[in-house]
Amino acid sequence: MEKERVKGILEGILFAAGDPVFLDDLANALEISKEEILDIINDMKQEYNSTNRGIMISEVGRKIRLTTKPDVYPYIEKLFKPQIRSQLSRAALETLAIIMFKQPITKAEIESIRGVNVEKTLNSLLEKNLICEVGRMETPGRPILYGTTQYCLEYFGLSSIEELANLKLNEQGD
Amino acid sequence: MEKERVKGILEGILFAAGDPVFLDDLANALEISKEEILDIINDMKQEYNSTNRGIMISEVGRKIRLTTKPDVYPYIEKLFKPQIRSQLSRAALETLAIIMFKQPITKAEIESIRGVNVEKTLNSLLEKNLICEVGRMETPGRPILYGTTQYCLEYFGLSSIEELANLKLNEQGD
Amino acid sequence: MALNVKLEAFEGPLDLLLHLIEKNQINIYDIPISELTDQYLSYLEGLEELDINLASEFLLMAATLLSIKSRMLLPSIKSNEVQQEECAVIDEEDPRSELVERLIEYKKYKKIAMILKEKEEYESRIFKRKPEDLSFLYDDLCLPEVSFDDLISIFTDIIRKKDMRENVNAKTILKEPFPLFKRIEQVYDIVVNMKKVNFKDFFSRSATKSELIITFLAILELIKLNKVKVFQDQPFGDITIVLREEA
Repeated sequence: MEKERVKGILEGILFAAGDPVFLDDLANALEISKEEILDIINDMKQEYNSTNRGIMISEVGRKIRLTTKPDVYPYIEKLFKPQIRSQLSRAALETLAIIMFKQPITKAEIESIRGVNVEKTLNSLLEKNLICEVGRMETPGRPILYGTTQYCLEYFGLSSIEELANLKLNEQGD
Repeated sequence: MEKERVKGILEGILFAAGDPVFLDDLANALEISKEEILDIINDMKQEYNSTNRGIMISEVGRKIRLTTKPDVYPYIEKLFKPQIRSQLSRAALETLAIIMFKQPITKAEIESIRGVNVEKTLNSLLEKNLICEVGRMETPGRPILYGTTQYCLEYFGLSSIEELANLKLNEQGD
Repeated sequence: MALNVKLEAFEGPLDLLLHLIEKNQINIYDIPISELTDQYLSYLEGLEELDINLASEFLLMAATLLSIKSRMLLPSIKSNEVQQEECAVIDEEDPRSELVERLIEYKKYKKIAMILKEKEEYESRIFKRKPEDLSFLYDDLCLPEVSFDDLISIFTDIIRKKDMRENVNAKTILKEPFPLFKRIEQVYDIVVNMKKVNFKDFFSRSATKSELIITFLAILELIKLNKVKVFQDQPFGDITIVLREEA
């Protein structure tokens, strides 16, 4: 396939995915080698550097992703300020609540419940030591499973995860 | 602000937003006129046309959005197996077409054009948020008047109903 | 005439009439009403069974056609010279004119509906991006103000919101929310942790229908795999799930 066309397809795939995509998966979908893809991604990095672009491509581990360029954030902030303010206090809490009652849970599952990309929120909760990685799911891609930390449980007055499991079932029943 | 920079910021904002963003909000955030933005968006449309791009920009109603290009679909399908949304029935499409061009319109008027009862179809369109009640007619019985929603334009990817009218006229031309 | 098409294939009597007009290559402005009426009626007769709800609209049109036909048969008051032109021109006197107007208008919307269908198909092949959670721009999560009860109510809220959102079309790609094998693991873990679980506790009211189904399948699968067993103390009593000790 023509190189320029590969760039277009890569951009489309990464855009639709939202999350980082494994290099291997991209290679499979496009039926070209990983080396070729990496080569093309290097080209794309240059192109995204241009002033008229607001997004960029980068590698995280063995995954490739598209993200907003940091210098656009002031405008995003300005545009979404009212919405962010109102969703703000809840956004992080919603994610935390989902993890608490559905743990162990993957990022994809949280996102399917909340309908938004929660990558940055997860990082912030990890930083605050409210959640932690509790394992990996044994599926392709081995996604990380998140759970609440002992600190978080104690904070909310729970002695252990069993107590939560108990509570969870009672709460969810009628 | 330099035009190329505006393009970059627009791309970044629309990328982060995911959903279509009101033209007015973009104009406010960038502190330039709506006309200038529309002008720049037209430029961007040309640029996204290039083979090495997999996304495109379009107007839906009074909103602007970024989406993948349709020709990337086979690859996205291969990689993510996206759920195909259910399509509208012919009855729903015909009813919508009438409401689009004759709004605000009552159920009785729609029925006299289609020659069939449209109660169920209207309910399903209301549920899908494609139409809404826009008022009542000041006649005996005060029948409900229906109109299409902004979401309806987004659903069909239409910039406006006029766009559709033009399309139709062109078709009739040949 | 082969009548192998079902009534349901048509969106209504006007649609059926347009079909007959197109099939017979009739000039819509000069409909041979008697011929069309015969075809329309024989079409309705050819149907083995009539769904009364659906058919009433078709029967109403049959009555209209017959009425037009009878009016066409009435001797014209006009002189012979004008009568010849009359066939090609629709004026107020023509009993067919109202029907023709309706057909033309309906045809217009039928055409727009087809364009909408194309647009819909096009849209189904393009994707939006999942919106970014932008709350990190104002990172001030303040725990001291939050209680455990708050978390519970937040959780039930979002699950409810999610159900509402799922009713609306979204073209964002969201990953399969609840793979069966994952739910099997979860259910198993819960049973392992709690030793004994009430069956109905697995089915929260707030869960989506697909989640409920997946959970049910997961329990069945675990029973089949001999990982858990279920028992019921009395008929219609609560069903309890317990861990089957490994041999």
